[in-house]
Amino acid sequence: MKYGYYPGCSLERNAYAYHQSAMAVAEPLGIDFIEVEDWNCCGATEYITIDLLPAYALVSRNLAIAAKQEQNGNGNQLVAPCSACFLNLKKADHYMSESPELSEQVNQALAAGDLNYEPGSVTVRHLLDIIVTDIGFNNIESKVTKPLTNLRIAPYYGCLMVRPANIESFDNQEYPNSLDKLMKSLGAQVVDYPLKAHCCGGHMTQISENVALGLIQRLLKNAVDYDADAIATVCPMCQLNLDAYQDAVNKRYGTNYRLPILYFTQLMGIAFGMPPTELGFGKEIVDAKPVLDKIERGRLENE
Amino acid sequence: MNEQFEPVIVGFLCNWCSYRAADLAGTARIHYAPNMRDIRVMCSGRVDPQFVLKALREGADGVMIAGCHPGECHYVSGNIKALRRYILLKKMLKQLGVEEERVQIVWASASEGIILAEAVNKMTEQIRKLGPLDWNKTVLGGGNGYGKLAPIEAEVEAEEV
Amino acid sequence: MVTASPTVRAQTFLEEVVAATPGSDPHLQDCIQCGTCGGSCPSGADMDHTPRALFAMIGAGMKDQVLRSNTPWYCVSCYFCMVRCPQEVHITDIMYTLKRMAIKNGLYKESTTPSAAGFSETFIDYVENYGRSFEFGLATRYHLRYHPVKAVEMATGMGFDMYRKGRMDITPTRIKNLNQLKAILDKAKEIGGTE
Amino acid sequence: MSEEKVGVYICHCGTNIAKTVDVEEVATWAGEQPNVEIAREYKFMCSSLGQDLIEEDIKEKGLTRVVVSSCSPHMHEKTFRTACERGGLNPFFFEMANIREHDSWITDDKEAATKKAKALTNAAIERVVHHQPLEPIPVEINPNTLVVGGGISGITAALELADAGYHVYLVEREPSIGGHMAQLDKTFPTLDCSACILTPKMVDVGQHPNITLLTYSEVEKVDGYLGNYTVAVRKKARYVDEEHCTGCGICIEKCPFKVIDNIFEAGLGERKVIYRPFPQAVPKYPVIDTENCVYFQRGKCKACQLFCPTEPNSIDFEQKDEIIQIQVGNIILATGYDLFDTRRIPQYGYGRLANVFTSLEFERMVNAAGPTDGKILLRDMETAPETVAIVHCVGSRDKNYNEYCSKVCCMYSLKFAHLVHERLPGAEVYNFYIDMRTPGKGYEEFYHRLLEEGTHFIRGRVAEVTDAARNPGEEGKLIVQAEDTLIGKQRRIPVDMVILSAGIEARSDSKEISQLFKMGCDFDGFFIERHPKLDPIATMTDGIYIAGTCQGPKDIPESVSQGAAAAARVSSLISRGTVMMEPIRASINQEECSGCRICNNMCPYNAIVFHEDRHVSEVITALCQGCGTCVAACPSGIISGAHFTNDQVLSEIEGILWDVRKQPELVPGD
Repeated sequence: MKYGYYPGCSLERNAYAYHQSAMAVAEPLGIDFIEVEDWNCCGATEYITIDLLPAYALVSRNLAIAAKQEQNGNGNQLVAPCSACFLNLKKADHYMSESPELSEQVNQALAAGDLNYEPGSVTVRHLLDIIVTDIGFNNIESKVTKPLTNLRIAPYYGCLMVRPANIESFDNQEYPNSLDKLMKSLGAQVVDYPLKAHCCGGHMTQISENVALGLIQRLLKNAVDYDADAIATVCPMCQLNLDAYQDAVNKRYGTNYRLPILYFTQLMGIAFGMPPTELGFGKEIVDAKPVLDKIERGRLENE
Repeated sequence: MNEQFEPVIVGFLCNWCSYRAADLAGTARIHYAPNMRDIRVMCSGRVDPQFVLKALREGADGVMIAGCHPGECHYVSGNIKALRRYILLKKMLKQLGVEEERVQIVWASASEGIILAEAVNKMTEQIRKLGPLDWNKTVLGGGNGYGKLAPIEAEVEAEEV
Repeated sequence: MVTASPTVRAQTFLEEVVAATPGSDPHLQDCIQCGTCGGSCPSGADMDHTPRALFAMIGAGMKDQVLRSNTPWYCVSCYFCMVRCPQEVHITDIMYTLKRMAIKNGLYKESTTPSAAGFSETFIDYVENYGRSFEFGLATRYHLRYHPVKAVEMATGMGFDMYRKGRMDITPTRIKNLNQLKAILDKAKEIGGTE
Repeated sequence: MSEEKVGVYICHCGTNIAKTVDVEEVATWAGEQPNVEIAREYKFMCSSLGQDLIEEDIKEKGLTRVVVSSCSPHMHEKTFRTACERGGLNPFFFEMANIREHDSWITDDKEAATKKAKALTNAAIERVVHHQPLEPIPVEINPNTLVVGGGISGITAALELADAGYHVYLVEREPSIGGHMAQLDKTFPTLDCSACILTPKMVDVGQHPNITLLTYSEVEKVDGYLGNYTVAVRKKARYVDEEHCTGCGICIEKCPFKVIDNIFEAGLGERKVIYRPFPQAVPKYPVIDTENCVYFQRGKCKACQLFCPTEPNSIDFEQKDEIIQIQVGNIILATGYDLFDTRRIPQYGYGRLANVFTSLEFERMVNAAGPTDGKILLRDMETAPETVAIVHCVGSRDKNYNEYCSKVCCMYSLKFAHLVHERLPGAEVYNFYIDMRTPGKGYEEFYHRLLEEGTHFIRGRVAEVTDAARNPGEEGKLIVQAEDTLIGKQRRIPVDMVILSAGIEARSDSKEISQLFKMGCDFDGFFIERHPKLDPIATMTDGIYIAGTCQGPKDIPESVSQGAAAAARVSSLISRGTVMMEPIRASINQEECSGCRICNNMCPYNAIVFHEDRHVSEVITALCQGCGTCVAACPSGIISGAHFTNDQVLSEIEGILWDVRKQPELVPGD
């Protein structure tokens, strides 16, 4: 199956592990990603803060290019692994189709770059969506060679993938469970903890560490209360906040959380029997070694 | 009054929902375009395609058929039959070169005066843009309206069986 | 709207906010003051006004107080309020609108989070000049400007970790067709858009 | 041109019409139209003087047709028809033009309004000359009535009619009548025990000579029209012979199997597999739940039959559903409501967090006859809560679920708070509300009473209920998070028990029911009344009435009054014996009918029969409701719809286009 692919800035560097593991698991699942030619930043949560129209023009440049690119009949679907990128792309398309005025103005701007975007001509989807919906759990189970037995995983959805309300979502917006199911199909034990779709703090880590660390601490505490071995994420921003700020949280709250934060694609890769090095392991700040060991132990017990 | 073209729309309103909706719109003093002149029928299902054609032939610029919402018809399903005829009628008018905005079907329950009013406003605007419908020119002047007219009317009835 | 002759009068603050928010209708005027947003907000505790209160103030035309509020700047954009709002008010979108207005009116500086806008500004500065965001530069430049102490921490502590793990670039990547992007953005700014 | 002499009367309706329509001009203009003998304008045509005007002109000027341009025919058609009758004219020689609701009230543009008034008046003039004399059709009213639904509304309606001496068939889906009220403990605001006031009425129904009670039964088919409905009722097999069963209950006692009772006990308690929903059930006969009966599933057991003391044995495993045909003149629908399914709001945690309860579960819990004997306990069924949160507006006032206010939740939530105070002295109670809605006799006073009882009222809709503790005080508790909008701050209240005050929803199958009875139901699924203010009891279908929560959220007193009102409406019809129906009916010209049968399946009332012998179709006037669908469908145009004939409508079209009318060139089909 062929899809357009919009990596987004994070996946180039800080979330390279996400990109690497996504590519690795795509192969056996028969997913073929075609990267959007010379894509640009989606503006994250920042550009829209300064100026509306340029923010939409910024996002739409990517949509316009993706629309031109040939996706071999797959309904021109564009996959974004980063939840923020996913939402920005999807939202721009949604509001442009909802308000012709906006669409017209954006296209005036695009015209300056000899581009044009017809709202609705690209279907924006999150990486998790295509994996659970298009590929399907049976398909995934059939690829599992090293089930994640004994591993207690806390699936973490964050916000931007399943919300907002006025745009239809592929999963429940309050209490999603697609990632739960995915992790189960990898043989892991899934931790059903209440905060699985609550906020990681987003860019608050930069604006007000007070607020951000509070939010991060809530999540870590909740996952640990339900004794999770690791958290599985679907978004670079979530991963960064939970992983890189864990130390700061421990300092601030006198805790000593050591909870590895992994991309769901990394865990898929492990379950598919791929070597950790090819899945970007080692780039996480909180060491994931214990997790890998536990999987190994679980496998040996089973044999 | 100013120079802008004021279309004449003939409305066929069903006695139970849309006519009462129009009553309500009035009672609520909702102001809307006075261009729709309404004829009361017991049910939108009573609207015979020849009524619509006659209205258009004899000077109306548009025709609105209004009934109860599907599933709420006072006569169970008259509105659905009206809808079926309407769809076929549109096909025919299209071939005759009559713009499709000129014949519209609207659902308005007795409590939806506002919906009827808005529909009339919208339709009036649309037809104002289209300009007058000169049947004799558009349809007959355009020639061989006849050829098409006959078979399709047969189709309209055939569908009823 | 169904009315023969609409009476002409000055735009209210509420109408201003609605007009500056993307999409067909953000339903701001439908707020029933139930507080679901304020109750759902993860950072609500730190806001000087809850979103609900802010909407009441918008309705009352208290433009200055609203644009001085830190509420929009504390919005983490989690969309919980928007999913739960019983009146389908596009709360998160409206928060962004208020931020834009605050910046335009230069009032955000008087909120308790003057640096927030600065972060966004630094961010888009990179986006406009490279076409991609640049975390390292962003973090250091922003912090040097607003919390120097933090900048040092960044460089030594977490920032260093990130660098060591190969998760942070020292040099930004630039897109090939930057001129095209610039042209588009300039045009967009020129049109000005819905605001 | 015809010989008719038309009298035209333009009404000022005070200034209602005259201020936007130039009535004088319309009158003068009308006077010049063909066939018009006389055209007048008058302040109030509906006044006795206005009516006299018509009467005199008919007599003196020999008018043969009358047109009045004034308000909506739904307002005064009858008035003017009778005026014509008094003048010695057939009432159907009258036509009305609506130049108020449809003209003077919808615009300020005098010129346009006057033009439209002329068009509408002219349409009436051209139409009326084609009118034919018609006689209203007398319809006999069958004195029997069908009441669907045995809740408090249905019970009230049934008893009112039965006491008036008329026979009633009361059909109830469940094995016993009583409805939701039977599940409640206390009723607000008087706090009298629900069962104590309901049971006597249930018993009356069970024993009333004029009531045929059909429980565990459902209406399957409805044919006919006002005065003469034929209804098919499916009486589901109980597997208990009502002839001989004494309701001693030994079979229930001896039945070895228990299941969770999801209906009456709201899943909180158990019942036997052969059961009676509750001790005071009417009728007293039990029912076998075949899905869970070991005999029906595996062919073993028969304990109930073994121990049944009656002679002959009342347990009948062979019993089959039976279809009962009943003839009635009127039908009252009192089908009640469904409770909002709180699982639909995941953030409130019902089904995930053990100690989150629905309002119905709590009602059963506080009910002395309920699963906990009236004790308020947590899900472990041992511990009593020390703090209780009551969440208002669950599934109500929310566009994601139901936009409307369910009306009763505020009051029953207050009742819950009171019951907690009463049963668990010292327990803390928090009511989270958006707006406190207590309109009703003694309701606001009840609210004040709760304030005095020390209930904590927090004005803010609950955002979420969670067990994710943030600080020590929250460990092991349910935390209710909301904005206290009166303080403007977010609050987290740790509690032991959360009660979700679920809203009222239309029955999940209300759309099918409404179609079964050929009447409307609105977007939310509630049945549509004839008029929201002046006729909330009747429906758009003659002879079908609605009572209670099937029409919209209501509390008990309201449901009772609607039940009684519906009964009153029906009995007035019955006492009249016959009613006159508009003679708007279709008829087929037997000579010219080609027998194509297109009209046959057009008719929603199966009023058209096909005579194989003569190869023609015929309309049974008694069944025809006059919609005219068949008239429109007839390819040879030989079905005529009285008072809406083709030439009447066609000439109306000509008339309405008076100012723009073009002479059409010849086109096939003219």
